[in-house]
Amino acid sequence: MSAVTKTANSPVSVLANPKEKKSMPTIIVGLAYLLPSLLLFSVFLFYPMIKTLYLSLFITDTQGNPLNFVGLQNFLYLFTDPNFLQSMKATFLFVLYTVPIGLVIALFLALIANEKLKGIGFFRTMFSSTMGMSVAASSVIWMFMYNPTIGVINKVLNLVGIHDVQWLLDPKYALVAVSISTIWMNIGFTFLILLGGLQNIDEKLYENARIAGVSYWYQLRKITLPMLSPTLFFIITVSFINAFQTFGQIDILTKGGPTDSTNVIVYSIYKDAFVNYNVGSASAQATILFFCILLVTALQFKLGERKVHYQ
Amino acid sequence: MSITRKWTTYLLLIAATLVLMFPILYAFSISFMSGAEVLEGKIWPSSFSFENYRDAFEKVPLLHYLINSFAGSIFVMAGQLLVSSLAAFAFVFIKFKGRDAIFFLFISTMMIPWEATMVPNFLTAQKLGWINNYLGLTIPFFALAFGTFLLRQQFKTIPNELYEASQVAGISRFRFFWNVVLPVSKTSLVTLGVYSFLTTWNMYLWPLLVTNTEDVRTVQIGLKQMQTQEISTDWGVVMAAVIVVILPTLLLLFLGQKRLQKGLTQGAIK
Amino acid sequence: NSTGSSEAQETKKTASGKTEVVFWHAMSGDLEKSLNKIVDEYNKSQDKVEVKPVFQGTYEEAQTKFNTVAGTKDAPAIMQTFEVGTKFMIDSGKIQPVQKFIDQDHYDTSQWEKNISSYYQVDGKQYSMPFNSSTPVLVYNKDAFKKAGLDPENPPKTYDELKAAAKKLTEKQGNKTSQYGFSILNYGWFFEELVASQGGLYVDHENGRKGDAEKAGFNGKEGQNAFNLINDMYKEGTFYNVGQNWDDMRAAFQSKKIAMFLDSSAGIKTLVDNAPFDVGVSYIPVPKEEDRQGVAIGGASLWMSKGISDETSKAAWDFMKYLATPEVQAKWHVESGYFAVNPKAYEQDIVKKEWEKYPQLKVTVDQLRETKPTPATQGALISVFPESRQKVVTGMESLYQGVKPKKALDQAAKETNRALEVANQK
Amino acid sequence: MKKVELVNIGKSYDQKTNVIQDINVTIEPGEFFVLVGPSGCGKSTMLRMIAGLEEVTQGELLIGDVKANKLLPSQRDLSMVFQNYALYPHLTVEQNILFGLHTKKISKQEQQKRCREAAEMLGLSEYLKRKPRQLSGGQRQRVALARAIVTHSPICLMDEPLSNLDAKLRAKMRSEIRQIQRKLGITMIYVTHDQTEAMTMADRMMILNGGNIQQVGRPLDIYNAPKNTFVASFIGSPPMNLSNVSIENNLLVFEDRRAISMSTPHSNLNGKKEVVVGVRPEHIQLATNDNTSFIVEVDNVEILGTETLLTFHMGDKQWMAKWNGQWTIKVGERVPIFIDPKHLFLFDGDTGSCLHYEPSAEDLTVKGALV
Amino acid sequence: MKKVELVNIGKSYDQKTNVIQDINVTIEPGEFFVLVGPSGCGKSTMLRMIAGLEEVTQGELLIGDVKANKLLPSQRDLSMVFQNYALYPHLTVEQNILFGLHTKKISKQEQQKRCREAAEMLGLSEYLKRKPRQLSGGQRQRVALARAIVTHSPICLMDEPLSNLDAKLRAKMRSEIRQIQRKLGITMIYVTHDQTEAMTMADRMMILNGGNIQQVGRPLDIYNAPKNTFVASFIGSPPMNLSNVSIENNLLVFEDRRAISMSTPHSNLNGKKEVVVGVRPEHIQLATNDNTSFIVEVDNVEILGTETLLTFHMGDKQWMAKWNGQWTIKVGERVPIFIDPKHLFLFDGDTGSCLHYEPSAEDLTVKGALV
Ligand SMILES: Nc1ncnc2c1ncn2[C@@H]1O[C@H](COP(=O)(O)OP(=O)(O)OP(=O)(O)O)[C@@H](O)[C@H]1O
Ligand SMILES: Nc1ncnc2c1ncn2[C@@H]1O[C@H](COP(=O)(O)OP(=O)(O)OP(=O)(O)O)[C@@H](O)[C@H]1O
Ligand SMILES: [Mg+2]
Ligand SMILES: [Mg+2]
Repeated sequence: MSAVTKTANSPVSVLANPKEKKSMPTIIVGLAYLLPSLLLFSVFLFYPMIKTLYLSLFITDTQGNPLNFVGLQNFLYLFTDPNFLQSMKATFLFVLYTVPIGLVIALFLALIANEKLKGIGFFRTMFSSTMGMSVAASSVIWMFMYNPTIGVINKVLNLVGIHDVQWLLDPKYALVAVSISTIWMNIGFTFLILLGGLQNIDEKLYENARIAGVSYWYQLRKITLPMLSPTLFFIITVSFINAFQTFGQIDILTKGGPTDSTNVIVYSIYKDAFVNYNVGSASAQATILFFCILLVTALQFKLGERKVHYQ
Repeated sequence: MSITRKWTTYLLLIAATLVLMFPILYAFSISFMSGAEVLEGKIWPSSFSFENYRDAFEKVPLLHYLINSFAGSIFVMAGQLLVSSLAAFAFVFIKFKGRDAIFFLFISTMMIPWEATMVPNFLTAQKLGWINNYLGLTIPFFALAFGTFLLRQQFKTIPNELYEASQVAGISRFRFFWNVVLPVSKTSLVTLGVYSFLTTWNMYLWPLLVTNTEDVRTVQIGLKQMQTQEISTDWGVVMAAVIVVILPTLLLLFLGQKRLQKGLTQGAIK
Repeated sequence: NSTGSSEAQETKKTASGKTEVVFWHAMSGDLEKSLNKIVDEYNKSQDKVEVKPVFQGTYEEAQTKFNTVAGTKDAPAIMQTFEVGTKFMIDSGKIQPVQKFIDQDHYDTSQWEKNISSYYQVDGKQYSMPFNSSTPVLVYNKDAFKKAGLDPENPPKTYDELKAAAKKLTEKQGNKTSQYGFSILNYGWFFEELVASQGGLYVDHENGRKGDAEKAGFNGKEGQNAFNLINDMYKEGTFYNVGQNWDDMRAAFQSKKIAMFLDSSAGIKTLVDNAPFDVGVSYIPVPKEEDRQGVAIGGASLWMSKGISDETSKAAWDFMKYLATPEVQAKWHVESGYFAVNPKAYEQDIVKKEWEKYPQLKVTVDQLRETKPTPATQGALISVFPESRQKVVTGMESLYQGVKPKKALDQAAKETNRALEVANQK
Repeated sequence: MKKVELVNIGKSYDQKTNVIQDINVTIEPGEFFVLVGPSGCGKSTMLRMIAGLEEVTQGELLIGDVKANKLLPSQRDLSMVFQNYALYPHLTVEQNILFGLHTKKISKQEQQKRCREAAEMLGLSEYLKRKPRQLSGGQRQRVALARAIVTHSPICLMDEPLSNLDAKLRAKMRSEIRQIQRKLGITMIYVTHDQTEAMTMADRMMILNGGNIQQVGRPLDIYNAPKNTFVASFIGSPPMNLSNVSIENNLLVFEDRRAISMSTPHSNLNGKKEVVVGVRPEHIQLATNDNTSFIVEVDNVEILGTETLLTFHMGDKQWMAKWNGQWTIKVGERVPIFIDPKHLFLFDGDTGSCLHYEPSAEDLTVKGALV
Repeated sequence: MKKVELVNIGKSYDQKTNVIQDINVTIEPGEFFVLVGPSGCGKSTMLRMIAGLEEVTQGELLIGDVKANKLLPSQRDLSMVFQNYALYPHLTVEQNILFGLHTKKISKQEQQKRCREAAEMLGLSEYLKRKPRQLSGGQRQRVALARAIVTHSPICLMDEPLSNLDAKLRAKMRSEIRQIQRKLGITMIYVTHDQTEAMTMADRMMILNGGNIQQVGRPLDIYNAPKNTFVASFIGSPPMNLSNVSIENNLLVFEDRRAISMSTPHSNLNGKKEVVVGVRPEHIQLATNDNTSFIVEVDNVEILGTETLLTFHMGDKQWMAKWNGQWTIKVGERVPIFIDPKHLFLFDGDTGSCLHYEPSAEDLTVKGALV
């Protein structure tokens, strides 16, 4: 304050003063606030990513040091390698199984948990509970449930007269089994997001529909889903990214087998990098995976965003 | 709501709860069974003994691991909150050229597969001397695109007038951030806090990589330590450990469910 | 990771002035408990060395980590590595052969079980210290044998006997099989053993012991025998696919889903404890009795890192020697079920007592001792062993999908060859 | 056109306390009926009970002579316009207007016709393809209105439909809504907290406070004869000036000992000594030489172009006077004022109910004025 | 008390089009200066430039004779009250009031004193410990005011501070703010789009439209002598009635061929034949037998208690008349009206600028009236 009063008495100095006092350019201030994030991202995400891109062009020693430059050979080999193609297939099937079904189930749960009923808080808590489960713990439980001889799932199936299914051993079922457990693990998070989205919809919109007398399904189709579309868009994007990067449950439940039917790309990367020490090949796969995710996300933004109605 | 609709809804709710909660309850039930009972494929233990829990705590220093997990998760939570909120603040309240480009860069980090970065990161951590201490366990996770995104959405709901009012009053930018933006965004901060706590608590591979001693190891490693390969796993004990491991997170989730839901949605919607 | 870091490091000391020896292992569950007990006793038994055992996840995880820190100050002094990692460790250049200390110390290695230690010997040089070793055995349900009218004391020895017994043991109700005759885990090790027991080589160049392996050999006659066995029995409905998980396999046995299966000798004791019936143990079957060559060992050995100070090395060696004493080996054998490296251990009282209680254990030891030392039973040395195993497993799995055994084997061999080729480029 | 009857209606959300109670009123067919009252008095609750969006917990609701307590909202044959319009942001204006019409089994053609008509009536024809967010507040309002119109329901409910608009637009929409209601002849139940809206739009209005009916009647009747102090101060702008006075010898004595005389002794005061006196601002006049009631010191002057508002202290309260014309008066100036005793209202000091007023002589008609 | 001077001020957000331009005005120390205009005309932009929240892209801004274009907001020694109050929701009322005072290097004691004073002045003393969300709209408004007061800044800026309040509260706060400003003697720059607020509060006001100054002056001067049609229709409620007429032989002829006579031929029409005529609603009177200007058919009647608004068609426009008293007139009734020629305004048909008006004779004072 004193500075201002002083300058007020001597207008000449004012004209000079503000120049000096001029605050730092916002870009510097802005970057200062972003610095911790940028630094950490650079060190722990961008640098390794670039290194991965770099290594994908090499054959490496077991320590992951580049030995000789091979250009795109790693990629070319991958695209002819039936194992890798199987990995791609498994990945896309896995995404296909988990994302839409998980979404539909979570949406169903969110819809029934969005009703105003006594004790609804309890149900909401229960439905969101899988969010607190670690992949390791969940997988252990599911592994046990899938056990063909002592697991509860086959026991129940036997009760209704269905033959034992070798959930994790039969290539026909293994991916399905892993998908089921994955859906279960992700349901809590998806549910929470969708429920929140539902609760953000103006109650009045439904009241108007009630007065108009339209059916529940009509409301769902014409009000709920469109109004929920931003939330759906968000959760679909996140689910896609997560599905592409699924690792833990595969490692514990199937280790990529049987006959590579659950050998999704991330797991294949892991095996190549950490078990077989083919860092070059692993890097090439990681690069491909990165671009796959990027592509799918970009596509989603292109196609999905148009159908989303923001309030 | 009509009576029939009400009861169908209840019915659906209860059925869905049973199905969803079954795996957890099943694990809970097994955690009380003896080895023989487990192998017979029973659903319910003949008696509730805490033998398995005692064994679990005996086999690996589970208590110590719990404390480590807790400390690590809290540390990551605090770090993520701080780093993400600083970044989000810049994205909302500081206008500068290239801001949107940097934001896009941030968002794109979500697409980088973590497995692809693990080895280089491990080497980095090693060079920094972060092996075997909390630094290595936590600092790499301080920056989180998802968190920045979530908080940015929240900060955007803060009326710009608040910022202008503080500018007129001569309050510094950082003070505004610290004394106004953060307290006003409590809900979202809690949400992100719970989220980061949960994810950190549940990490396995990285903690295993960067720790060599029990001093800083976490419960998820403990869980793995219970399972064996060449000789039989004691399922009862493993399930007991599972229960011990998930209990704190479930508890946290139950306590924070309401806020979590509110905060997560704010982030989800533009 | 520059080679500069392989210079001798400082000796780490504990607060009480003891030399610290970090020991990475992959022993989980009860094994870890036993191991910790042994280490504890060692630490208490003297005041110069303090061994610090650290669990590092599975063998694979542990090795990944060792691979990244080898040669730095974070590397352990002693590293436990599974048998298939042997060649990899030798090639890594980040270890010192224990032979060096044997020579310095004039340590008598003849007290070791030859059939175990030879696995870790290359060109007459002992590279690592054998520690936890096991072999595959045929485990069977004696009660089921009786029920099926088979002699529980005379289990099948040859493939034909095995097939016949399995047929009798298989129980069907309608189209639902309640008990299968036989099973093998989809795990490369068992296949390797089936090949080795017939004297078959896994790879060329004498199983990789006379130069770097270049081509897979497991798709020869011996390998085909093994694959045909599985394929035939599976087709007949007497073979049950238990997958890749050890626990699932044992659960199947214990819940009487399977009557015979191949297991690791290390798992026998718990199996006997938990099974609600009499458990019999026998030698691994061979196509014809005259083929029997014995078995190669599985399990893991202890390696000494390079780049640690002499003092630490000495301390680590001291600990290794301690581990090989009959007393410790006896305890280890009894508690873990792994073989004793030092046969004198079997003369210890606790072992004798244990064998009385679990006569099955003796069978496993006998099988090992009767093994003829050949390159086949010595075990293969290849750097890409884990990868090759995955290929073999995939081959085994594809059998259940109806792929012809020869084709499945050849595919696995082809992929192993490529892996070898890539590895040999390095 | 349908009648709506509320008989002993009451509502409780928590089964303990009543939010509204003892509501008895009959809304005639084709009537424009306004519910007015301060925030939280239960207006929306009442409207929502009529709509069927809220359960009726007490009493009986009759719509067109049929008991409607348990009917679904859609069975009540009414339309509703919400405060924030409740337009579907993802649908176009046209789709919004036609939303739900299909349930009424109306042909596509007829739907289109109705939509076109309504849009024309409300000047929306060019916006039919737009989304609500591309419309101004007033246009959104009209879409909400159109949506109600196309249903051809005999009853229309509106919950503060104008409160989101600015003053000018509000005035315009006021008369638009009124004109449409007249044209279509629907029964309108209209909720507002703005007394101007109530006064200018209502055929009859009900004033609610704290869940209780204060007065029901024609706007002017209520203005001229408010039943109690609440109504007196709620209706009229600026509101009626009210002060506690004691009655001493036919004089009304304020707390600062100033006094005005009553015209005649009033019989229905029942000997009460402490009453509340009320004077409307427009009845406080500048005194001419011979009739000064008191001299007051002016606290504030607001000149609104065609009229001037004076604020001054009177007893314990701030009073206001409204004079026609532009008056140049300084703050602090002392001004003599005159209050005609015939314009005085007297209220019970305890219950607030009106004890006395003189029926207004002002009932101006063009005929009367022309004579 | 400080002077604020705007010299040739202009502003462009996109470096292409100007949002406001050529603003020249001096706001005197201690003056209550109101910026008024329709939405989007640039009021906020101007205020924010004065506050330093927006860069001045053209011209010169002087605060207390010092060039201030480049000063930081906090260096300009002013306080500001925002439309939605901008209260910190997580701080108590007291903390809100004191927030930021620390930067002024004021002792804790002095801070407390100022806070107490301000709270007392605004009747907030009992709410000091509450959070904003526990306050009503009017109370929040007062907290925002208190926060501006405690800074003891010589200049205070307000951007539509009352627009979130309901009509009654707004009227009350209007006079409160005016009284405080007088008491503290601060220079006030006040933005509103509500002409009533501008009329009643301003010492002087500036009417903006589309970024251009329309008129600056005392409210009554502007009311009585609007410079153009925009000002004429913007100031006054209901607004001035305007219609296109053609001048034929001293007669103003509407499009429907009705006509009124001008009092005298006006010299400054420059022979223009097409002009816009303007009449304020209060100047349209009920005709007595001998002076009927025309007969109109009433479209709508709104009785506001003490006055009645009539709507009718006049040429191409809807006109309004405002009469005192409660008039019982039916819609559709034909009413004779009279317009005194001396109350006519004439505007240029093209530019809209005022061509003619007769200075109002109504300059009422209490003295004058008493005589
Ligand atoms: N769903 C509800 N549950 C419990 N109480 C409620 C509910 N809705 C309204 N109330 C209470 O009922 C009373 C009347 O509310 P209502 O909404 O009818 O008031 P209102 O007159 O419409 O007010 P406003 O003018 O603010 O809209 C209030 O005290 C309110 O708190
Ligand atoms: N940050 C901005 N960037 C670009 N244009 C802007 C910005 N802020 C305002 N404008 C434009 O400047 C013009 C004036 O805006 P301003 O907010 O000053 O109007 P206003 O008179 O305050 O209106 P209101 O009464 O609605 O608040 C408008 O056309 C607006 O669209
Ligand atoms: Mg309401
Ligand atoms: Mg503005």
